[in-house]
This record gives sequence, C-alpha cells and structure tokens, in this order.
Amino acid sequence: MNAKRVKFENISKVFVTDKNRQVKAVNNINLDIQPGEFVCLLGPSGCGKTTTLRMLAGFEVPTDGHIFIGDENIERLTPDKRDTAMVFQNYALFPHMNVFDNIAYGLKLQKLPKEEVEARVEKILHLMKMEEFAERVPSQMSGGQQQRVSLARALVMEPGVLLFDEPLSNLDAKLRLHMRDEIRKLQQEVGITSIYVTHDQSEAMGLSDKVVIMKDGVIEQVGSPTEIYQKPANSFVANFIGRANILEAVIKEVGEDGYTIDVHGVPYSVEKSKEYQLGDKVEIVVRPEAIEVSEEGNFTAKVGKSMFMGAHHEYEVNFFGKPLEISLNNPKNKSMVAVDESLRFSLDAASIHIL
Amino acid sequence: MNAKRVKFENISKVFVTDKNRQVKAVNNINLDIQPGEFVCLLGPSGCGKTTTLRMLAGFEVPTDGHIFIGDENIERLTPDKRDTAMVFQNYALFPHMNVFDNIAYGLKLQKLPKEEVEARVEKILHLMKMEEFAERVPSQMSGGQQQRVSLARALVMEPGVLLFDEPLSNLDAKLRLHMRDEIRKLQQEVGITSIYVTHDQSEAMGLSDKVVIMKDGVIEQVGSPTEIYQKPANSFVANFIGRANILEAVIKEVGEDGYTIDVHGVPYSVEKSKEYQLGDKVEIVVRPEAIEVSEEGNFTAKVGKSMFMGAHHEYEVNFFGKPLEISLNNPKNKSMVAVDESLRFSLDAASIHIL
Amino acid sequence: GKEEAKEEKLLIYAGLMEDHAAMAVKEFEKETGIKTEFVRMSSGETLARVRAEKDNMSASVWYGGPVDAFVAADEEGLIEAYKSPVAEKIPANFKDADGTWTGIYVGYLGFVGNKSVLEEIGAEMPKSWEDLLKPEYTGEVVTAHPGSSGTAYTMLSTVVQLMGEQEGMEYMQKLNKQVRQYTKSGTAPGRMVGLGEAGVGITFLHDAIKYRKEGYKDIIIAAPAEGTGFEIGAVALLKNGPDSENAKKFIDWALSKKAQEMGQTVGSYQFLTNSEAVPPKEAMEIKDTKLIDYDFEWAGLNRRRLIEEFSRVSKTTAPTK
Amino acid sequence: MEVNLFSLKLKTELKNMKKLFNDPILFSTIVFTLIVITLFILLPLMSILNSSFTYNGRVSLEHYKNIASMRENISILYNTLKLGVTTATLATVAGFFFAYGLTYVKLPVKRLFSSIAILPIISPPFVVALSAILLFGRRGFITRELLGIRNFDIYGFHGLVLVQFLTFFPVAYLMLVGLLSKIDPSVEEASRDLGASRWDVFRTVTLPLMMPGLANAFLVIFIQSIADFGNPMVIGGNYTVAAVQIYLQGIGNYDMGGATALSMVLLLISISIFVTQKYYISKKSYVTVTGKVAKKRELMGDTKVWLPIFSSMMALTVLVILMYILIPIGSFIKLWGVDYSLSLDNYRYVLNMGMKPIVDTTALALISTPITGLFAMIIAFLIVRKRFVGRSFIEFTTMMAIAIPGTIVGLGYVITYNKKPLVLTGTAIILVIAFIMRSMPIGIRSAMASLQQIDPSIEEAASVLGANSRKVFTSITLPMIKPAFFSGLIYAFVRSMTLVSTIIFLVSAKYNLLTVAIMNQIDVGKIGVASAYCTILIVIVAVMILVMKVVLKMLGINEISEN
Ligand SMILES: Nc1ncnc2c1ncn2[C@@H]1O[C@H](COP(=O)(O)OP(=O)(O)OP(=O)(O)O)[C@@H](O)[C@H]1O
Ligand SMILES: Nc1ncnc2c1ncn2[C@@H]1O[C@H](COP(=O)(O)OP(=O)(O)OP(=O)(O)O)[C@@H](O)[C@H]1O
Ligand SMILES: [Fe+3]
Ligand SMILES: [Mg+2]
Ligand SMILES: [Mg+2]
Repeated sequence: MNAKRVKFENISKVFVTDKNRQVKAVNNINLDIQPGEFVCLLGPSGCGKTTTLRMLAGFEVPTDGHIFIGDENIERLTPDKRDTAMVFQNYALFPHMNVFDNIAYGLKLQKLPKEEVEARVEKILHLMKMEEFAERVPSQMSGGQQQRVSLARALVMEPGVLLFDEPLSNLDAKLRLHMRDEIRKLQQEVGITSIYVTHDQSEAMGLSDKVVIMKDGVIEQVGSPTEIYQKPANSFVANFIGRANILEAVIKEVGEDGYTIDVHGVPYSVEKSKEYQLGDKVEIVVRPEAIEVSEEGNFTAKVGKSMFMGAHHEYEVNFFGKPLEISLNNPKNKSMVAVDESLRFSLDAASIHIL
Repeated sequence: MNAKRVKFENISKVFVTDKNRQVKAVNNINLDIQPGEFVCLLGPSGCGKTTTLRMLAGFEVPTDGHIFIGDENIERLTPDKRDTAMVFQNYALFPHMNVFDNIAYGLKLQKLPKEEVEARVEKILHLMKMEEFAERVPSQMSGGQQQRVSLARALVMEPGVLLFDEPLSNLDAKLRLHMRDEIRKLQQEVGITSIYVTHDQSEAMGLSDKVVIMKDGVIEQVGSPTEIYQKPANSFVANFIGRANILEAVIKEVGEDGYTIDVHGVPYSVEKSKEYQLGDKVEIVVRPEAIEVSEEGNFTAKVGKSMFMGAHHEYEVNFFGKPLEISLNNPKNKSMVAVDESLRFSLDAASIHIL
Repeated sequence: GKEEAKEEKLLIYAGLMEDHAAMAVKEFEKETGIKTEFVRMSSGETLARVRAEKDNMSASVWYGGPVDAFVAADEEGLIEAYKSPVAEKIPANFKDADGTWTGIYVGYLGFVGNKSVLEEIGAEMPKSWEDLLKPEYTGEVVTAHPGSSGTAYTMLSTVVQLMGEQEGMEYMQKLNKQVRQYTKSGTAPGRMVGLGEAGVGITFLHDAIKYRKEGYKDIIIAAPAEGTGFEIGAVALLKNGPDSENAKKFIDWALSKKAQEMGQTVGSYQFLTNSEAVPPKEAMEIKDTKLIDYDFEWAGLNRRRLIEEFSRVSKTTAPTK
Repeated sequence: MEVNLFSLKLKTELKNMKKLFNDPILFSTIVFTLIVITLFILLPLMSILNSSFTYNGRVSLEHYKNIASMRENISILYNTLKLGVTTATLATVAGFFFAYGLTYVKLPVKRLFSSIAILPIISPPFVVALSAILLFGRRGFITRELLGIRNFDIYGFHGLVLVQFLTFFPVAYLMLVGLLSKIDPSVEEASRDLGASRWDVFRTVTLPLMMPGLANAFLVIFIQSIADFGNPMVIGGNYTVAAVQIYLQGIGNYDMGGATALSMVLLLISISIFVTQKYYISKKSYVTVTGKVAKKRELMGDTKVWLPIFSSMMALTVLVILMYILIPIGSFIKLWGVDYSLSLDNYRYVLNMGMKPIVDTTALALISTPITGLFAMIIAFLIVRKRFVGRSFIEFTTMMAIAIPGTIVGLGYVITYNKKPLVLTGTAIILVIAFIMRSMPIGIRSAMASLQQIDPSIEEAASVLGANSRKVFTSITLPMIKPAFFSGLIYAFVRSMTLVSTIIFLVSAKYNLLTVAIMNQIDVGKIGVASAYCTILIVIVAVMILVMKVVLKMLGINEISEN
C-alpha cells in the first residue's frame, strides 16, 4: 500500500486572460484527504475542478498556498516526480502511438521488464473491455473508446494518487457502471488515494468516501455522500446534489434534540441541525422522493407537469404558489394523476432537513 | 416550420484500419424519422452512433445504402448543402475565434444582418448561461464551457435537422437538466428534426419522442421511451435501458390477453407480448424498482450488497443462486437490512414483461 | 612526437586563381619540403580577414592580388617589409621601394568582345576608349562597378589619369549610357561576353584570354589605343605571422623565374615581373599594348573620392527600372 | 477585489522560476542554451556592433554618418525592402499553395510534387541564378531559342525575384506543410456543417488558422531574402540591395566599418519585422491538435478543385525542373552556351582537383546537422512550452542570427574567436558552429509553429506518467512535430552544404568547402565544372534525405498522420 495523504492549504489560482482580466478559478481552498480515500469533486461547470486537479498534478502553479502529498510540500516537484497519474478531461492521448503503446508508456518509463508491461497492459485492456483495440491508433476509434484508453493509461500506473477528470463522461450507463466498479475495486486493492471529478451525482454517491462540493472556486461542503445528500450545508448544495424542494417553515417548538416546525400549517418533528429560536423562520429541504403521494396526504395541490421517467414518475405541483417536485417510485402499478388535476400528498418528517 | 423528414435506407459503413482490417461500424440500418421528431440514439460505446450522425451530416460516405432528408437523396450533397447542424463529440470549436464569433459563424455565412446575428447569438448565449464568456477564446475555458459553446453554435442555426453527439456529457446534472429543457423547448418552438446521441438514459427518456437502441452497428429496437423501457425487445435492450433483472419463468396458463406464469413457485398474471405455449420456458424482465420490499413478500433472500444512493437504496440479493437487484425508493424512512441478513420482497405483477 | 611538432610548415592567403595557387603550393612544397597550405580569397576578403586577425595572424604570406589592397593593409600595419634578394631581378616600377610588396605579375586592362554578338549587331570590335562611346555599343557594354571591383577601379583610375579628372568623369558619364550592366566582380564581364550576354566588356585582358582558353571561342580582345592601365599582382609578408622564415623562403621562390613561368600552365596569362622570365605566349598578342604611367599611390589615396564621384555621375545604384 | 495585475504577474513569474530550479534537466538545458546563444550569436553580433561604432580606434558615429551621406543608400534600402516583401509574399503564397494541394487535395504524382517542392533548397542558391541566366538570359535557351526574344534582360529586379522566389518557396512549403496536415479536420467539418462552402472553409478557418504559420514563413523568408547576397550578386544587375552593398563596402571598398554600420541598419529592418510579427502572433492561440484525437481528413477529389490546383502546381513544377535539369545536363556539356557537345571532362576535372571539398563539406555538414536539428527543436520547445527568464532573449537572438548577411557574421566570428580566451579560428569547430548557428533559426521557427498547434495537455499526460523533461521531449514532442523536425534536418544539412558567405572568413586550409569551390569555378567561367560539383552535391543531399528517413524510422520517430 503506497497510498498517500493529500492536503491543500489555502490554495488559490488566478488566471489572467488575453484581455488582462483576472479569473479566480480556485479561491483559497483547504482540503485534507486521507491515504486511500476516494474523494469526488462535484460542482457546476467552470467551478475550478479541473484547475484543482491540475495544480495537484503539477501543471499549474498555485497563485497562493501549499499542496502536500504525504508529508512533502510538492511545490518543488515536477509532474513526473509527483506520485500521481491523471485521466484528462480531454483524454490527451498520444496521437502517434497505438492503444497498447499509449497505455504502456508510463510503465516503460519505469523500465519494467517487457513481460510485466505486457501483462499489466493486457490486464487493464481486459478491464476496459478493449482487448481487441490494442493495435488501433486513436484516430480510428470512437469517443468512448478513446476515453477508455485514457482511463486505462492512468489506472495501469497504480500510483500513490490518482486524479480523474470526468473519466467516464463519454460512456454509456452500463459501461459506466462497469468501469466505476472496476475503478473502485482496483483503487481499493492497490490502495490508491483518488480524486475524482464527475458531474454525475450517482457516480459520486456510488464511488466516494467523501464528496467535495465546489462553486465558483470555493468549497461549499465536504462530507460523506449521505451527509451531503441528507444534510446539505446550504441551498446550493441541496439543489446541486439531487433535486431539492426548499420550503419555508417556522420553528414551533424547541425540544432536546429536535424541533417541531410548521410547514404551511402542518406540524412536523425534525432533527436538530443548527440552533434556532422559537418562532424563527427557517428553510427546509425536502427531496422529491421524500414526498408521499397518498389519498390520506396532508396537502392537496394542482399538478403542473407530469413526466414518466422509467423507474419513477415525476410531478411538479403548485405548492402555495411555488413549484414543488414530487418523484414517485415504480409508477407502473400506481394510477397516474394528469396535469391540472389534484394530487394529495404529505411530507416525510424523517427526511426533512433544516438548512 | 422547416423540419425535415430523415430516412436511412439499408445504410452500412465499413472502415478499413491501418492494418487492413475491416470494421463494420454501421451495418445495414433502416430508420425513418418524421419531421420535427426528436430521436435519441442510444447504444454502447463504439456501436456506430457517431458514424451514423457523420454520414447524415455528410462527413462520411456510406459504404452502402441511401439517406434522404425530406424527399431528397442527399448522397450528392456536400455537408454545407445539407440542412443540418451538428454538435461534435469533441466540440471542434474554432480555436482562432472567441465564443461570440464561434457561435455567429454559421449565421454570418448566411449573410444575415448584423443586428440579427447579434440578437440571435445573445439569445443563445443567455440560454447557455454563457453571456459573460462572449469574448473568451476556447483555450481559456473549462471543458463544460467549451461544450456549451459547441452546443450553442449548432442550436443558433435552427436548421432542418439537428445532430447532437453527446452534447451534454461534460455538464453537471443541474446544468444538464437546464440545457435539456432548453434544447427541447427550442426544438419544439422552431420545429427541428433532431437526432441526439447520448449515453444518458434519463436524457433519452426525458427528451425523445423515439429512442433507437443500437449495438455493434445494428439497430436493436426503435420505440417510444415507455415502450423501450417497459417492453424491451430483448435482454440486451432490457439491460441497456435501465437496470433489469432477467428471470426464468414457465407459462402456466394461457388466457385471452394474458398469461399466468410461475416464477420460482409464485404465480403471476402478466400481459401477453409474444405468443407462447403452455409450459414454455420464458425469460421475464423485472426492473429493480418493481420489486416491493415488505414483510409480506413472497420471497426471502440473503442480501449481498447494500448501497445508499440518495434518492433510493440498492440491494443485491441472492435469488435462487443468481443476483437480483432491488431498488428501494426514498429509503430514509425505512429501516435498512444489512449485508448477509434476509430481505423479504415480492415482484410487482403489472411490471413484469415477458421477453 | 617531437619531430613532427617541429615540422616545417606555412600558411598562405592566396589571391590567385585556385588552380594557380594549388599548383604553386604543391611545387613549393616539393622543392623545399615545407608543408604548405593555402586559403584562396579575393583581395577584399583577405584584407578583411587579416585585419580581423591582426592580433593572432594565422597566415604568413599574402600571395597574389592587386597592389592597392597591399597598400591599404600596410597603412594599418598589417604587413612586414621584406626585401627579397630575388627582387633584384624585378624592375623598380613593379615593386615597393621599402619592400612592403613585390610584384609577381602584371595584367593589362582592355576590352573583350564577342565576335558573333558583334556581328549580329553589326559592330566592329572597339579599338579605343573613344570607340566605346559609339552609338552601336549602346546597351552593349558590361563593366564591373568600381565600388565593388578592383578591376573596375583600375579602369576608373586609368581613365581619370589619362584624361584628367574633369574630362575623365565626363567620359564615365557618357559611358554610363552604353553600359548594359555593372557587374559586381571584375571577371564577370569576361564571362558575360563569352556567353553572349553582352557584346563588349571591360576587363583585364589576361582574364579574357583565360575565358577564351576555357572554350568561349567567340571571345576577341583589344587594348585601347590611347593607352591603358594595368594591375600588379604582388606578394608580401604578413606581420606577426608564424613561420616567417619559411614565409620568406616562399616569397623568394614566388619571385623566381621558374615559379613565375609556371603560371601559364594553369591558365594565368599575365605578364611576369621577373625580367628573366618568359611571358606566356598567349599574352604575346597584346605585348605591344600602350601602357600609361599608372600611379598606384595616387590611385590608392583618391579611391574613395573617385568612387563617390563616379557613383554620382553614373547614379548606377538608383533603381533604373 | 482584483489583485494588482503587476504584482500578480510578478508572483507568477517568480513561481515559474522556482519551478524551473526544481527541474535539473530543464534548468541545465536552459542555461546551456543561454550560454551557447550568448557565445555564438550575441557575442559576434556585439563585435560587429562595436566595430560599426569604432572609427580610427575611437567610439564614433562616423561610419553611420558616412553611409547616411551616400545618397544611393536610401534607394538601396528601398530596393532591399521591395525585394524582401515581394519575394516573401510570392514565396509564402506559393509554398502555402503547394502545401495545401498536397495535404488537402487528391492529386496524382504527389511524390513528384513533394520532392519538387524541396529540390530548390538542395543546391546552392546562386546556381538557380546561373540557371536563370542560361534559360532566360540574352542567349537564354528559352528566351532566345524557344521564344526568339533577342534582347531579353533577366538582370535586375524581376530576375532577382524569380530566382529568390524559386530559392525560398521551398522554405515556406516545408514550414507550412506540417502545420496544414495537423489542423484538426473536425474543425473544418464543423465549418462545412454550418453552411460554409469549400472556399468559405478555406477563407474563414484554414487560412486564419494558418495565419501565424504564414506570418512566420513570411518573416523567415523576408529576413533571408534581404540578407541574401549570392543571388543579387549574380543576377541583380543594376538593382543593388543592402546585402550586396554591404559586401561591396566591406570587401570591395575595404571599408568594413561602413559595412558593419550598414549591416546594423539591415538588422534593424529585420528586427522591426520580427517584432511586428511577434506582436501579432502572440495575441492568438491556435491549438488544433487536441487530446481527443480527430478522424483523418477526407481529401478533396472534385475535378473542379483538383484540376486548377494540379495544373498550377504542375506549371511551377515544370519551371523548377527546367531550372534544375540544367545542372546535371550542364555538367555533361563542354561549355554551356558555346559548345554543347557531351563530355565527361567536367567530372574528370573534379576528380583531378580531388574529392577533398566534397568529403570535407559532407563530413562537416553531417556533424552539424543532427546537432542543429535537435538543438532547434529543443529551443523551440523551450520557447513555446516553458516559462522562464531569458525566453524572449533566446527567441529574439536566434532569429537575429540570420538577419545579418553571412559575410558580416563570418567577420564577427573571426573578430570574436581569434582572441583569447576562445581561439577557434582555423578549427573545424568554428565551421560546425557557424553551420549550426546559420541554419538553426529556421528549424526553430518551424518547430515553434508546429508546437503552438499542439495541445500541451498531451505533453502533460506524459509528464504525469513519469516522463521527465527530456523524455517528454524525445518520446512525445519530437514525434509529434516530426515533419518540422525532418524538414529542419534537411534544411540544416543542405544549408551547411551550401553556406558560402559566413564561411569564407572561417575556412582554413585544412577544410575545403564545396560551395567555395563552386563559386570559384563559376568565377573563372568553368560553368560545367560548377555544375558537376552541384550535381554531386544534389546526389549527396538526396542520399542523405533518404538515410535520414530511415534513421528516423529506426529511432522510433514514426510517421504520424502525415499522409
Ligand atoms: N476511421 C476509423 N477507422 C477504423 N475504425 C473506426 C474509424 N472510426 C470509427 N471506427 C470504429 O467504428 C466503430 C463505431 O464508431 P463510432 O465512432 O460511430 O462509435 P460511437 O457509437 O459513436 O461510440 P462512442 O459512444 O464511444 O462515441 C467503433 O468500433 C470504432 O472503433
Ligand atoms: N487558461 C485559462 N485562462 C483563463 N481562464 C481560465 C483558464 N483555464 C480555466 N479558466 C477559467 O477558470 C475557471 C475554472 O476552470 P476549470 O477548468 O477548473 O473548471 P471545471 O470545474 O473543470 O469545469 P468543467 O466542469 O466545465 O470542466 C473557469 O471559469 C474557466 O473559464
Ligand atoms: Fe583580378
Ligand atoms: Mg473541467
Ligand atoms: Mg461517438
């Protein structure tokens, strides 16, 4: 196990564009990643994920702050000296090498015996379901195939720290699941600290020990997948991870370890997250799937949208003048309510989180 | 409305690689797309989706077959004469132009008045949430930002046929939803026939009038999203679209418009899809979310995996020696069963589809 | 080992034609056993190089090339005077009194013509400076530019010395109308006329003879009746050069009858300075050429002024088309 | 709050420097490069500058006053500029045209075209001038024999332009063909898809993407054209340009001070053009080779497209062939223009004179070529990819190395390296160094243009996989810019084989150089012998090109999407 700890200390990165405008791509982030941990970076397009990885890999020099791999301040290390491998968002394949050579590149640099190189490349090709492509050059492959080569090229290195920049974005759902499992397996087997940028929440949820939510170069929340999902730090996180209804409520009772809140006239007992006073107006997060459609529900609302989505059915209803999303699991055996008709439902008290 | 009908007639495309090996990227496909229809191409990596689009756009000459746009056989038309616009999988932005000029490119070629060009570009920049990037050059933008420019450049053309090659793959879930809505809105407003390659099922489900499932260059099924999901033509489609448990069953009774089948000893009444005889062994598809966990379930099985996924909880249980996936909606208010413990559940008869 | 280190050697900068220098060096080496090498450069190049090498002269002898370059070099202290015992045999007007340079050959300035071109344009071979101004030669004359070529400067200086400065410049101005092209190098007019690119050229006659020998069979030559200038090719000892003893031996050898007579075997058809040496028979047809009393000293001192003046009257370097 | 832009930039610069110190290979390479460039380019230039300001041993502006007082110098400068601009424009356009035809269009006889396009550089420049005279002169084969024109005058501006055009268009071709073949075809597809006709694509995508490359080619040719002295000397007629004037002033008039002063003026012109181009280019970025590898380009096959392109390429090809066929033919002819009988005399003469010039030149060129090629690529890599203090200095100085006529540079070398501590005159080393310094700039420029096209993330991928700077360079950068590397090698070899002017002051008796021999032969009218030498030269170069191809293949630097 050569997994390494990774630590960002007050890291910032400012780009200067052609027109001498400054772009704060990363703004004073702090992050501590344990050896062998699998961390997902999530955030809207342009929030600084790629830049963060690039600073860790050594392609971009931070404007401020320090980065540590293990106990070492890596400022003075060139990319090749850092024990990292990276899957690039734009693949960055070597156009002049075939698939085998692309993947074997790093191993050959380590002067491994030829047999070992071959064995390892073949193993990874197998994992990637790309055995038959070994001889193909990148220009003769599909987008997804190229992406898998890029992934294989980094995985085969088994470094201390692996950086993934949206490594599965061009793969279909099935293959993505497969790859995701393989990555996780390999990562745990070999013990690699991994930082994984994805725009796919379920990937983040399914893969990671820790999720980091970024926005405009700033870290909004760090936590386990469940934490992030169930106890979002703010409405941005709530909305970004999964779909969220943010409703207004008033604190009606303050208990030992819970509050009773009033949501448009209906009382709910919820867990304590922050300290609030009696009568405080608060915002609560209710996930669409945490709303139960039933004839006995406390609320009635008119359906604005109704969409069949396969595994679930989605409604958007008018909830006291604001849209409320409701997601209904396995809709097939339930009778659907059409647009403009009324839907009865209630909130699931246990799933309510006060921001 | 200048939406066009698109028709593929026995289209094949064979590539010859460097090593003189033949690759059948597309194999005798037939497809008829109505004016204004929104069709999604879905299929595993390398199944020929991009190649299909490229033949329609005119970058690749089919080895066999004919393609029609409207009533016209477009074989002899160069790409610029075809009324198509394409979002490229690798973006293909003009590196020497800033965002505005990239997007305005096609409009300027049409010699539209300057004001109109500006108005249209600005409108689309707004849709893409990219107003502030108008002056930026591609090399100074993040992956997702570049992808949006590529999308905008095609959308702004409002052509007869729009081709999308994984246009949202590098965007986060939120933005993707937003973009998806905008694409759909624009497409319907202007009436554009659209062919959309995606690896994201929910995108395919949410967007399309028709889904085309491809595999190894061959079309496996064409149908509406619900059809494809609920009545997959074969196990490949069932597995590819959403997650599927394929179970064995025996026809016990043949009724007017349904069968009674026996699934490991439990009888279920299901709809008729194909003709079967009494006693036939059949395969049935049961979606993970169509399995109800409850104390009164007909089956008991040992839990092999248990994963919290946010909106749902996933189990994998050992079902008569084979893994069976179960997906539990809004898990928060239900007590979880740990690995190696027993889970009781039953199948939802209405959701069973015989292959 | 040590023996080798003491090996007798010599490096020469040669202004002669390549074959001539090669042969001379080979012959000298054979006779003396001194290992001799040469680098062939034009006189201007040699001058520039020895100037640059002032503090660390690599060659010891400057062999061949017009006297004015030697004079210029001497002014900058680049030359060591050496009065060779063999120089006795050389008339005073072909050597420097102080031994700065000593002449090895003499070349006459004259006209070169192309028989068939002249026939074509229906003109005779010009016989005098005056002839050159005849209308039939308009646009037919090639000469080098005095600014670039020693040959052409000899012509300019000859004309001025012959006619006086005022008249000489007027002559040049008239001649300018006749000129098809001012070439850069002094030998080019001979080649151009040989190739039929022009009818008449002004050049050193020995160069013209050489071209004819090379096979430009239409070449005819003539010397101007009014008298003409000439060049002296010289040899000199370079200051601070290594191996100066060997260098002196070489100069002695170069001035000898035998060495001078060998030139003709490789196409050097100048007259020789050693009074005992027999000039090449190819040169005999012009042996009666009328020479002016060419003043090298004056020519050297007035060079810049004359060229400036010439440039003015000819305006050759303004874009003419 | 925005941070102060200046302090931000300063900070970034400091961080870059820190990063550099941590990369010993890179750091030492940069230091080495800086030393070499200072020693062998800057120092000689300083000597020249120095001598232009020295009059009778004192610091003075006398030389500048002198050249300013010569009125013809004004028109000479005008001539020089006019020639430079005309030649550079024509040559760049033709080079581009050739490159475009070869990379974009389905053409028959591609091989012929691509070899024709480099033929003119594999012979000494003045040979073209000579051929031009033999073909188009008063007695020219075409003008007189074929067209019956009696008084055609090839000497002068138009002849000079013709000759320089033929000499330099291959340079443009070599610089541009690699760039064109690397443009991501999907960018052009996108353009077509948005409704652009072929012409629109060319106008709005291909051409703008090539603009830096074209500007670069223009710059290189312009600078070479105005520094060229061989061609104007032979065929310039009364059209005098600065390089010739410098030679005349320095060599003909024995006035080196004036010559150096004039050189400085010439240098100033080159510098201004260079600065303009740099300003223009640095504002743009043109990455077209991305890590997502695009499909190969479909070649255009329409008759409408290929026929006109084919015919014009053919026309130029015929012209080139005509010019060059004369050389081998001439070498078997007794005396061109006079006696057309066949003979082997010329070769006999060459054999007689000895093969020493040929052997010496080839040996020296062989030593300097790989060094030049590699060094040029390394410097280009440093300039484009690395951020360090002294980067602009390297870029600027290496370019200046060709901006001054060779004669003057050669002189600078003698002045600088004839004194302690570095006495190099007369050695082979100085010849090799001169070869390298004179041919490297073009390699650098063309490699730079290629590199600017390639997405740096491809190199980053290599480095994150454990490749150090050297390895990244050899296994990724070099193979990807192989066309530029290859053409750089060819160019370096040929230039070394044919360099005259710089060398004339550096040759020692130990090394006889081929071009000097050729010059001498032409001077004495032995055109046949000169042609024989040239023919041998062409054969040697052709063989070398083949050998280079094989060696590069063996070194694993393989053909990429070149065809
Ligand atoms: N130029 C080519 N030469 C040889 N084979 C090719 C070429 N282009 C594509 N192929 C092969 O054709 C098949 C189909 O490629 P295509 O790009 O259409 O796949 P795709 O469905 O778009 O896949 P992805 O989802 O990975 O982008 C792939 O197996 C690919 O390797
Ligand atoms: N070279 C550059 N010059 C100027 N701005 C830049 C540069 N590179 C990135 N940026 C800007 O910095 C911000 C962060 O970019 P980064 O690539 O890290 O985003 P990201 O989180 O990876 O986004 P995506 O999910 O879209 O890939 C973006 O707004 C981007 O436009
Ligand atoms: Fe002479
Ligand atoms: Mg990114
Ligand atoms: Mg694809």
